[in-house]
Amino acid sequence: MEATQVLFWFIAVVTILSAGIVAFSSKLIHSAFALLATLVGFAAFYVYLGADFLAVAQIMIYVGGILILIIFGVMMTHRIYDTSKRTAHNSLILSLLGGAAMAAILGMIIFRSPWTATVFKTLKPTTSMIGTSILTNYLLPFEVISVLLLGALVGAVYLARREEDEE
Amino acid sequence: MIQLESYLIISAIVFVLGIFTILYKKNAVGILMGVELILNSVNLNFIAFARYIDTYINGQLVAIFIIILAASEAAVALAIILNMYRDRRSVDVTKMDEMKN
Amino acid sequence: MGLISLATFFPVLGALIILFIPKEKLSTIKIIALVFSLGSLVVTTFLWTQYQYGMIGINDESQFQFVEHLAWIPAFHIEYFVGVDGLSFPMVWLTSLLGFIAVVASWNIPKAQKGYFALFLLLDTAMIGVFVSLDFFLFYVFWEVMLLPMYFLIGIWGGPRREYAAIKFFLYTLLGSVLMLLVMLALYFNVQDPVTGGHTFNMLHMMQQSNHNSWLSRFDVRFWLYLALFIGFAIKVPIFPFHTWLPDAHVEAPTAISVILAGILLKMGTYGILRISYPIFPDIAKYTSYALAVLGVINILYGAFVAMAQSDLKKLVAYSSVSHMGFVLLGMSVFTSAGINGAVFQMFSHGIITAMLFLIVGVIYDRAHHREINGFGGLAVSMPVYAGVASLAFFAALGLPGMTGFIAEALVFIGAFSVYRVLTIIAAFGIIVTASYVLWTVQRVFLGKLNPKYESIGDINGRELFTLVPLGLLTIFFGIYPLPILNMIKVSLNYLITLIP
Amino acid sequence: MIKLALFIWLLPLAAFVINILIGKRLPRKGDWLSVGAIGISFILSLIMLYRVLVDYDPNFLVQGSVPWIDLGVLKLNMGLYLDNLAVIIVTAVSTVSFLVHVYSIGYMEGDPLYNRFFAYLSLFSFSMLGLVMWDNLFGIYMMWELVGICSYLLIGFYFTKDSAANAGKKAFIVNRVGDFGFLIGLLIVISTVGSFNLTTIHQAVGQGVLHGGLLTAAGILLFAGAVGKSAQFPLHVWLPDAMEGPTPVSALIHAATMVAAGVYLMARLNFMLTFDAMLVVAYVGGFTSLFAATIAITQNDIKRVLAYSTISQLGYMIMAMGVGAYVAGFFHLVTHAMFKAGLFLGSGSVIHAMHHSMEKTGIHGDPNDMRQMGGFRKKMPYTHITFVIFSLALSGIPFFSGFLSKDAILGGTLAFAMSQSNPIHYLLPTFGFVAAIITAFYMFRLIINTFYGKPKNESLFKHIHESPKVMTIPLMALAFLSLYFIYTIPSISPAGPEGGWFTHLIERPISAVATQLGHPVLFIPEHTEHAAHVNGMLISIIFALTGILLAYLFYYWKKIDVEKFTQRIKPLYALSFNKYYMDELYQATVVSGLLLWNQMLAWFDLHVIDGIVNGSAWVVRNFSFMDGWIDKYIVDGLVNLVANMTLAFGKSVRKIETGQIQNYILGAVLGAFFIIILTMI
Repeated sequence: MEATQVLFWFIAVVTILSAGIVAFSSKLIHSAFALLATLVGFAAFYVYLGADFLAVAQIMIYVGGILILIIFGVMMTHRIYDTSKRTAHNSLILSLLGGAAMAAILGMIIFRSPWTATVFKTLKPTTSMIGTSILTNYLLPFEVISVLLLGALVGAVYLARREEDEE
Repeated sequence: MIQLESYLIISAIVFVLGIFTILYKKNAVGILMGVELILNSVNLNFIAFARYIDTYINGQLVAIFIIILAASEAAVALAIILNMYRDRRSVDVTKMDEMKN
Repeated sequence: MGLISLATFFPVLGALIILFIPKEKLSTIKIIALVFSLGSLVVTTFLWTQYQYGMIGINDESQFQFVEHLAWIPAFHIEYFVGVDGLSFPMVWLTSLLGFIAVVASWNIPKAQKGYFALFLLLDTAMIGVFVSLDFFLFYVFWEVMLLPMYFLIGIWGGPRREYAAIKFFLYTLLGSVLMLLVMLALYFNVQDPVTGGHTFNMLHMMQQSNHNSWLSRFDVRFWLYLALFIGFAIKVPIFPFHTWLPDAHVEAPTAISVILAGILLKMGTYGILRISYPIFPDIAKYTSYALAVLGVINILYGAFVAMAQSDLKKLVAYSSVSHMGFVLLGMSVFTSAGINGAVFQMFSHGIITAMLFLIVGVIYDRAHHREINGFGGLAVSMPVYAGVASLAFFAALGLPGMTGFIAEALVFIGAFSVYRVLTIIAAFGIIVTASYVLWTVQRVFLGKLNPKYESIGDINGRELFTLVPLGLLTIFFGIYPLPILNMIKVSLNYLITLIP
Repeated sequence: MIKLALFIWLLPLAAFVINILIGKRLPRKGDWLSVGAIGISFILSLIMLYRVLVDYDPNFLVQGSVPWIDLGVLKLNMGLYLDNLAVIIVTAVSTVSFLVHVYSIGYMEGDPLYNRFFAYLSLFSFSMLGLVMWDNLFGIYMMWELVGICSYLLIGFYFTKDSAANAGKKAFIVNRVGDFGFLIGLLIVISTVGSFNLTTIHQAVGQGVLHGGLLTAAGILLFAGAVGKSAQFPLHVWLPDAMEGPTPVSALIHAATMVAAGVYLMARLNFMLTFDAMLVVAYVGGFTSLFAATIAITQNDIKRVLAYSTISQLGYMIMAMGVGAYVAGFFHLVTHAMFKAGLFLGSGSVIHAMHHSMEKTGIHGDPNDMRQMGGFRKKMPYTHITFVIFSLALSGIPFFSGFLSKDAILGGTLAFAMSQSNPIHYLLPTFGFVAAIITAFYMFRLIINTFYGKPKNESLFKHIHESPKVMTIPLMALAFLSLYFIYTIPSISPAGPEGGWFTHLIERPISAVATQLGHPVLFIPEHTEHAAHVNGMLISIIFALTGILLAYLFYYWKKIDVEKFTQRIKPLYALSFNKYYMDELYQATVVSGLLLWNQMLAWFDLHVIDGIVNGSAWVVRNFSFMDGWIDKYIVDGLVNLVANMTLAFGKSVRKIETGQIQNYILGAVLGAFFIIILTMI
């Protein structure tokens, strides 16, 4: 085993474990911090897959943006002193059952499909390709998603804003 | 060399954990985290396929859009959650049943 | 983008800007509406100075002016094809003028000003669009776009029975639109583009009889298509017996909308017949001309008689429109130079005069909050300026020489008499009835003893005068010197009647 | 010449525009503007007349025109047509108009709408001058309508009085009835001749383009316009009511100028009247002259007497046009304009005095009522003398202008009757002569009642005084113009106008109809004409004197008791007093009929036409309602059966439906799992 592979599996284990913490932790704040680890792990996978731009984007958007948002969400919906309080959960058995079913489905698909890694590309920076693509072939989705983002932004601001006459 | 299947399995495990999170948590923020997990696992799949199967990087591009989508979704969802909390001092989704019946 | 498109779409640009202005900023909204409607007027006026009087238009693209011909939806041979000729230009100019006047007239609209002005500017664009389009599909699009703002403008800002009136207006005109749509599609599939050989929505191609296929050359087919199209337009004119939406819509609509409705929308019916029905189906036009003349005479007399029986001032003016549009119908049914020129001149003239009348009704309604003719009396004492302007408008309506209405009616009579002698004599009887109801109205409203209720009623104010005086000057100017309009329209119309076999 | 005419024509228009817009703010409310404008027009028209007199050519003609409407096929030019006829009538119009303007300064003083009155007068002068100068029928028609609207505005000048407003409306609408005929006549002309130009029409008719029955019809229809405007039977009803207007207006519009426009038109169109058309014209005119005169006898309103007298005199003129006494008819138009305007202004002077007196004494009443007057001779000497002069002129007493013209008409009528084989045409001179007696009678009845005898109302009488100079000077001017020699220069024979400038300059135009037919329309031998003229003159003098004598017998010497006499002929008296119930007849038939008809149509529109629309909506609605019933109870019945079963089942399983999305996701995942299992295995 090469060092890279060792590292890979190490990261994989860490990622999966932290994802497990996200899933099973009864304290929301723990989940949030575990999610951080998961997301960073994913960024690492992206590096392995030669997606340099995405790895950076992952860190910046997910870790720097979404996660912070989520943590804010946690903070604002729970008083500081009860962040450690156990949150109520649905039925563990049923949830596990659902998870298992999903696992079975995915497992079946993964192991039954004949994956042929047909292409093996040399690793090279993808940023310029991505840039070219979103301004050519992916221009329309790009524009649409921009508008969507804008809309979501405005919507979020509108929703989260306190009405003047409310309190 | 790391096999494609490795990524798929990791992704699948995270996906399953995401599903489990959604099913298990009552807390809206928790559910949101589950969704993020699912989206990330999907992203991983896309990027992996882009690396191993596609001749171009279409997977990466889709992943970019998903990330943006996730960001929007998180923003809106959190806004809704905040509103919800403000209204009833609780983020328990099982209690959100005004529109039932 | 050419000047015609600029004139057409300038108002809607204003509408878009208005959408982004908070509804509290009333004066900003109004000023934007004013500026953009004025802009359109400025552009069309500039076009008038550039207008080449000798060019014919009608069915030859090279004879149109300010043409813009672009592909729009090539898959269905739909083009963005606009241009003006002598038939359409007076209407375009009139539309932009009345659009501007109507904005001024709706300065004090009581509620939801933002939506009102945005819709109004959209309406303005659609109306100009109808008059400039030379592609049938484009024409239809503008025609439909016009309906919706109108529906809301009546339905939201109207009088007490506004919903009823708006629905009635909408359903009526929608029926017309549906018929028009059918004919449009029939033409689309049966007219061949001489250049490409495919289908076409180009009106000018449709006018070339050689482009019609054998199905479209059959007499019965042509007859029914003409009839369907005619009903579509007849509802708009409105021709008896399709006129009953008119009094309701007018009575309920706010003043400025009545102005537009009577000043522009009614003209679209006759414009459509002249622009589309006649050149495409000249043989059927000839075949049905007597019926059209009879309908015209019925309109003249029936409208006048019913107007006389009204006790609501606005309803009276509405029915007088029915009567006056009858002259247009009579004039265009005879295919003589004087008749058809008189008809189009009457369209222009009636646009101005009826606008004045509705503005005048609006002025008094704003002050007295009712329109019962018998509820007034002696207003000339307390509102002398208003009475003067109103008398001018009413005299114009009864066809006093020196004003446009007289020339139009005289031309129509001259044109019609050599063709349908008896009908014309019957129609000429209308001038007596018109004089009767106009003077009777003037007497009941302005003359006699002053109704003590209105002793301290305010005279017409500057803004209202500003809406009325330009129109009054125009009727007098073109009534004394009609050549600018007649020179413009005669070339096109004299050619149009040569198309009729 | 054309420029001169344009100035004459347009100056009053300028005065109107300025006055209507800013008249109120001008010093003296802008009266000087209107008076000045018409004054200059008056002087210019005198210059024009002078030129014509210097020329002394019966065929004098100046024309000039500009294109106005040009449709390629149809060309309408607008231009002036200045022949002797036009020049003389322009002078007459501007003279009377100027004098009336001056008079109005005094009469209308203090009126709140003073400036508007002058503005309207200016507009009227403009329209009237245009009417008589234009070279085409279309232009004449336009001005015809414009004078109509001026008349409307001025009759309704005291618009707060309902009667005035009604009178204005009535005048315009009745005129419109005549104009309807005029318009149809115009249409016949344009559709055959293709032009409205008088010269062109003359040529075209001469060439036979317009001929036969259509020509007669055109003539009669155009005459219909004249019937309306000149208040001939049966459209005369508006003129007496028009006396609601201020008196200067009555003088200018409803006596001297506008009402004479119909006569002017008939003079202009004399060339295209066929014999049948002429008969119609003559009989309408003749009948009207007698008819109106009989009404004038019994009226008590001073202005109404004059109004009916005007109708009667207009009938004379029209009759003259019809019997071919063209020159006489036109001559009477001019002389009548002077003395009738004078009469009205004189009566205005009386009314003015009465009005002021009533204001001072506080007596409420009708200032026009003769029964309140009497003995004004001493208090109003100038008014009295001029009034008598005008009356003598009107009655046709030698040495006054009316004698010349009226005589010529009666002579012409008699000549016509004598030249025709059918004796029934003697009716026409009979109408004329009887009307002449009555005219003299009612005029002197008026004078005696007003100026002579004892004052009937002492308190009013005390405050009566002569009108200011600005009012009496126009009266004197008009009185001067009512003297015979004005019209007979260079001859000074009082016996007739022959040899005078007037008859030299005005000649009957060559009849285009005669050119077309190849023989005269109306042949009156020279000797017949002469004989008729001499006889006519003698008879009319005798008749006029008889009339005056009768008036003195009745009212001055009171040899015959008026009361008893009227009692004896009560039905006739009532008929005359109530104007033959014409107004009531029209009210009951035409007006009520029209209103009823309108109401019916409005009902029809609201209930039938709109009813069909709403009815179809109702049908659709009810159809859908019925459809809905079927749907509800039959189709839906089956469905409900199924639904009820489902419902029962659903009730048992609904507990699964928690509303929790997480439960659904679980279900979805498990479901997917089973599907995958099933497909994979």
